[in-house]
Amino acid sequence: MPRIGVFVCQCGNNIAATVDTKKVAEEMAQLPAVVHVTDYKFMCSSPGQDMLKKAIKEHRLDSVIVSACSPHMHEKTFRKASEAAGINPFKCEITNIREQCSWVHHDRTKKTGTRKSIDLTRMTIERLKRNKPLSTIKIPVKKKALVIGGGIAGIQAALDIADGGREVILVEKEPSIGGNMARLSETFPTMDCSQCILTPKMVEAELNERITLHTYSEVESVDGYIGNFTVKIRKKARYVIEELCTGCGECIEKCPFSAQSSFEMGLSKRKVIYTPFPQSVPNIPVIDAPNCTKIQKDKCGVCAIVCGPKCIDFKQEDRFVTEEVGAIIVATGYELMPNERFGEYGYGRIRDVISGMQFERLASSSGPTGGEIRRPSDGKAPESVVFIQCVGSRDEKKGVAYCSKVCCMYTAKHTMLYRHKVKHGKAYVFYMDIRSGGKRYEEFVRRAIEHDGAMYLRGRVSRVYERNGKVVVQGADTLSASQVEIEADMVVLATAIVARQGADTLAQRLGIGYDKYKFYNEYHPKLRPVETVTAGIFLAGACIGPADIPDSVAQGSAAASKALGLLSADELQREPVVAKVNEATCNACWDCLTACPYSAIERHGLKNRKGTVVRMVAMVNEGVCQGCGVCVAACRSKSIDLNGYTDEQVFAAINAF
Amino acid sequence: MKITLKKEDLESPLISQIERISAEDLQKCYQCGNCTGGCPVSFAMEIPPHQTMRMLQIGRTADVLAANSMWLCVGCMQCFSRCPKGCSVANVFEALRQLSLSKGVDAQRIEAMSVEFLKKAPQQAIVCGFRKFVG
Amino acid sequence: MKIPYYPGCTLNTVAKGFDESARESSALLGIEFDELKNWNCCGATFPLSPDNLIALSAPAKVLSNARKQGDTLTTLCSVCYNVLKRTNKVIKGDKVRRGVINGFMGDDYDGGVSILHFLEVLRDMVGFDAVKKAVKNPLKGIKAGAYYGCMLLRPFEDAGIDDAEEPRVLEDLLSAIGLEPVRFPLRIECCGAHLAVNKEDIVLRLSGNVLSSAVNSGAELIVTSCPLCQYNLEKSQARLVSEMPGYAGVPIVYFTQVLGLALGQDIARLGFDRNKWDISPVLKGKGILA
Amino acid sequence: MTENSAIDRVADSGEAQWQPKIMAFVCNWCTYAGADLAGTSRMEYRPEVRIVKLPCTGRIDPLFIIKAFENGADGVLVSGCHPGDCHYTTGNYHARRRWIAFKSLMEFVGIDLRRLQFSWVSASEAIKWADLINKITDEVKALGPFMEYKGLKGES
Repeated sequence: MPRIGVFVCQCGNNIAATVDTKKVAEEMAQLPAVVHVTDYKFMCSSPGQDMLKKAIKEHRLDSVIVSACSPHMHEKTFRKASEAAGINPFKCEITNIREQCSWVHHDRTKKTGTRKSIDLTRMTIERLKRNKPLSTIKIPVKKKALVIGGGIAGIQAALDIADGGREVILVEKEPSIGGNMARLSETFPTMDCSQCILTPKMVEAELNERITLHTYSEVESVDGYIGNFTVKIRKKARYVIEELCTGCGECIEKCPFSAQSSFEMGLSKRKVIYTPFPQSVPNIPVIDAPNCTKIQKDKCGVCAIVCGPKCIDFKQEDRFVTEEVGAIIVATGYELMPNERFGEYGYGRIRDVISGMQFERLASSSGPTGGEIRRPSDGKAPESVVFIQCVGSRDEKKGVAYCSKVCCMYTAKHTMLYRHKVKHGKAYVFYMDIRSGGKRYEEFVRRAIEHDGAMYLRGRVSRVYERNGKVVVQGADTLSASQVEIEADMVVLATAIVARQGADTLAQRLGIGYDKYKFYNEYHPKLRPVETVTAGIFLAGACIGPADIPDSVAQGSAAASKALGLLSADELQREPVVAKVNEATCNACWDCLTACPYSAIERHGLKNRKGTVVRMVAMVNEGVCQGCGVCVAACRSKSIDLNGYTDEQVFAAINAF
Repeated sequence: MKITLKKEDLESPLISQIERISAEDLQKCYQCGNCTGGCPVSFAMEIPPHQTMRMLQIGRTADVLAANSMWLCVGCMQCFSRCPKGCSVANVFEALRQLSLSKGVDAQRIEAMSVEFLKKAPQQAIVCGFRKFVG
Repeated sequence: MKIPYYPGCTLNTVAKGFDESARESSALLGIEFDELKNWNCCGATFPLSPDNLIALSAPAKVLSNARKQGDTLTTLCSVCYNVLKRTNKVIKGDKVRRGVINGFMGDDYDGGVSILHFLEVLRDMVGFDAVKKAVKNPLKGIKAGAYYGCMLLRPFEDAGIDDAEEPRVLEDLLSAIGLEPVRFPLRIECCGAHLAVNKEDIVLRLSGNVLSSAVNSGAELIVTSCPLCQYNLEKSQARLVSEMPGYAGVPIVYFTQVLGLALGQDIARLGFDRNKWDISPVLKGKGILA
Repeated sequence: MTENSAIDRVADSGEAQWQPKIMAFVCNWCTYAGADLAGTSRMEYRPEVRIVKLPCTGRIDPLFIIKAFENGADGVLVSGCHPGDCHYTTGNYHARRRWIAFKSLMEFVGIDLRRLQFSWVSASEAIKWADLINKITDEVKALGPFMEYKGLKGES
């Protein structure tokens, strides 16, 4: 016979006003197995807790019930107290007689509240009688983190984790880390050069002995669970042996062939063996196989001849490395919506219509024009440039419904850069709303308008076409309610930011959620902004949604601190509310396998003495199981049960009803 | 110019009638001006397309019905084809035309048209013209 | 190949040249126009108020008649094409409206006819390669500007025969018959359409812009697919010529006329005499016409 | 005490009129929290409901519901997170599928489905919760005590 103590809380008047706590206690005293009852003003106060502990000792209680507020409030408190007094925390149950009784039934005669409290407490007692002592589950933690994506968010996260004393694997799919930020010229609102502030961090990441870089690599598969992920990484064939390459650049120098540079957004060419940009990290070239005559038709091979350390290997194939990590940070960033989708703007057909990112390259001192603004068609400095915002953004019909967040700011920046570089040039901006929320952002935009003479027109552009060497922009200025036509030399499109191609595939590999635009879902958009619903996987940067550099860096650091918190423990503790299989009755129908949302159930072979498998049964991985109980309800042979919510407990509660 | 906004104007039956006839949701328009930018005849309109939408949003049906805009819209559908919100101002103009024609005032007196024109012009122009301008 | 064909009012009168040249040239491609029996006017404009079903009864009548003659219906006039195609979409896609219209006309048309523009027939059924092969007399060296106007392209969802911003079907046809297409910027802008009735000044301005856009892009010939565009362009060109000394104007022709010419049809049978601007100087200039 | 029939209840509850017993199976993350919110915002609703908290509606075994009726429930309510909002990502979909099958079974055996209701209530939908409880209580009250099942039980 268990020895149960019942403690009814008055919660000042919160409960006592509509519930006769004394009567509840007395009623409970009548029940078998209840050996001690009492009611008290504030059970959660330290005197209240002491009372509980004392009672447990005095009356040798093996389980206790506190009828008080919602378990979401004080379950932990009382379980801790009980544990302190020497009984298993899971032998302490809470009855909710405040939120779901005294506060919602205003009967001042206390009849209603009291009767309901009695019922509820009785149900809990019956349940509690069947509670098994449980001990928290301990999971070992691999003290290493994986960061997917070597843009500014990923670099920041990797550096912070390394500084926190943990090992980091940084995976980047391009030949160099740096991401989109490496393409930018200056950055708003401070106007400091992007490369100048980024490259030191890139170098730091390369030199930091706790960071392992895998560039030109992609995450192939992810297995395991929080604290214990196994990640398979594909290192794409570089045709250059990384270990040997000194980065002398001789091969690039001598390579006779060239192809469009994707880093320069097609504004210039690069050699077929190349590094994306001069400050690439690592400074190890890659051979662009589809364009390499040696690899395609076994002609040339100059690079191999001139390479001193003999590190060119035309036969190289993709390699795979496997890493064991405890936490994963996803920072895969963004890309831009293809402008060709907007035929009316003539991108790809009219040479002097370019994208905002291309303008960044034109303005960048390391770009194809050495930082001079020259239009692609004839290389002349444009006398007038029209900037069109919201190309694809806020466009439910052809584009995306959301606002891309950064375009207003970088367009203002573009007009300034242009004005500074082409003194007599005139910049026109078509905008719908100027969204300059952010520290010193609005001032920045006003500067572009008031000081650098950018002409802002509130309206969209309907059509862009060529007329004798000029680019005619036909739009509207809604504020003057008139149609506007501008004969410009160049047009710059502020294209919508979209999630990376394949963002969904990666999400499926990781088991994290994404929205209809393929941006990754936060656990909670406000309160848990860098966590995912999958424990141990965190997010940073524009893979969550359009973000500027400060946002991305902040999120990188936030995700890093979350990861560090996880990696700082030697083992994780989690509530023992997990499913357990009765191997004796499991008939291996695997319904539970298909039902489980976390694939926490595995096929497990029962072996005989000789070690040969005699029977297959389901086995729950306590590390992965989240305790939803779907498998329990799905099991035909009633061979799975859920700790803390066993069939026995639930039926007992129902029976007591 | 000062206007005093009144709930009666903003939610006048006339407004809902226009929405009903045109099957357009006036509130969808966020005034980007793409329609005015692309409209072949907005240069000649007293109230250009996007402003027409705005006027209706703030319940100024009288001004809109008084303007020449609706009679100039040829229904080339350029506004609709480029509207990021998928609105068709052309439909709204059609609704306005029907409202005023239903008052029995034609925008074009047939007898005022030259015989020479009626002889030479493509039937489709005449038929279409009558249907747009004559109640 | 025999295809059900709907001429529409204008092609029966002022735009006879369009109709004749189409019949003549298609004959050379082995296509016979099977003119719709007792057809009526399509209404010349698609009602922009979805509830105005009465305005759909005329085109609906045309369609249900066409149903008796086959499951496709080919038009030449862009406007007829636009009106019929959109009406058909309504009848096909909207049970309720279909019911009302059929009830009104004591009919039971299901929307089963698919509306084709002759350009679609050439592109999708004959194929421009086949056209190219059939060319006897390629119109080499003539820069031609293809003018689409509105009704072939918009609204794309309901009646577009090609990309709404960057169409190419006409250009492809022109190069198939040896012409040198010039893609002039305003080729998808409006000509002024029925404003011809009472806003001549506006029509002049719109069509004028189209013309100058074409001519400035080097067009020696403008090709249209709609009688109203043809009319408006010619009318404003007449004005331009009278006002701009030194500007003689360029021939404005239907695509079917140049098609017939290239296929080797006798120029006299292609209704060129109905066009305001004689094409022969251009042809002679290039040595295509003796 | 564990199994008191409707009649006893009328007796021991000092009320003139019979009150129904409603059993609610709710998930811990949405509906339970929603019910808590109703409390913190001091809404008032009918007191006849007794809640059984489970981690997820996906945990609900149809037997629970049968058991509840067997033990004198006059109405049963099942409520959890809205589709797509499940704390366990897909648990409530399992619940929904089971529910659809189970409901028709109950209908087949002749249980008035007004006694057996299913609804999505999120953690923020306190009002919806209160209304829901009032609705089902009143409906069940109108139906009167649920004796049929006990009839069945008697026979077996």
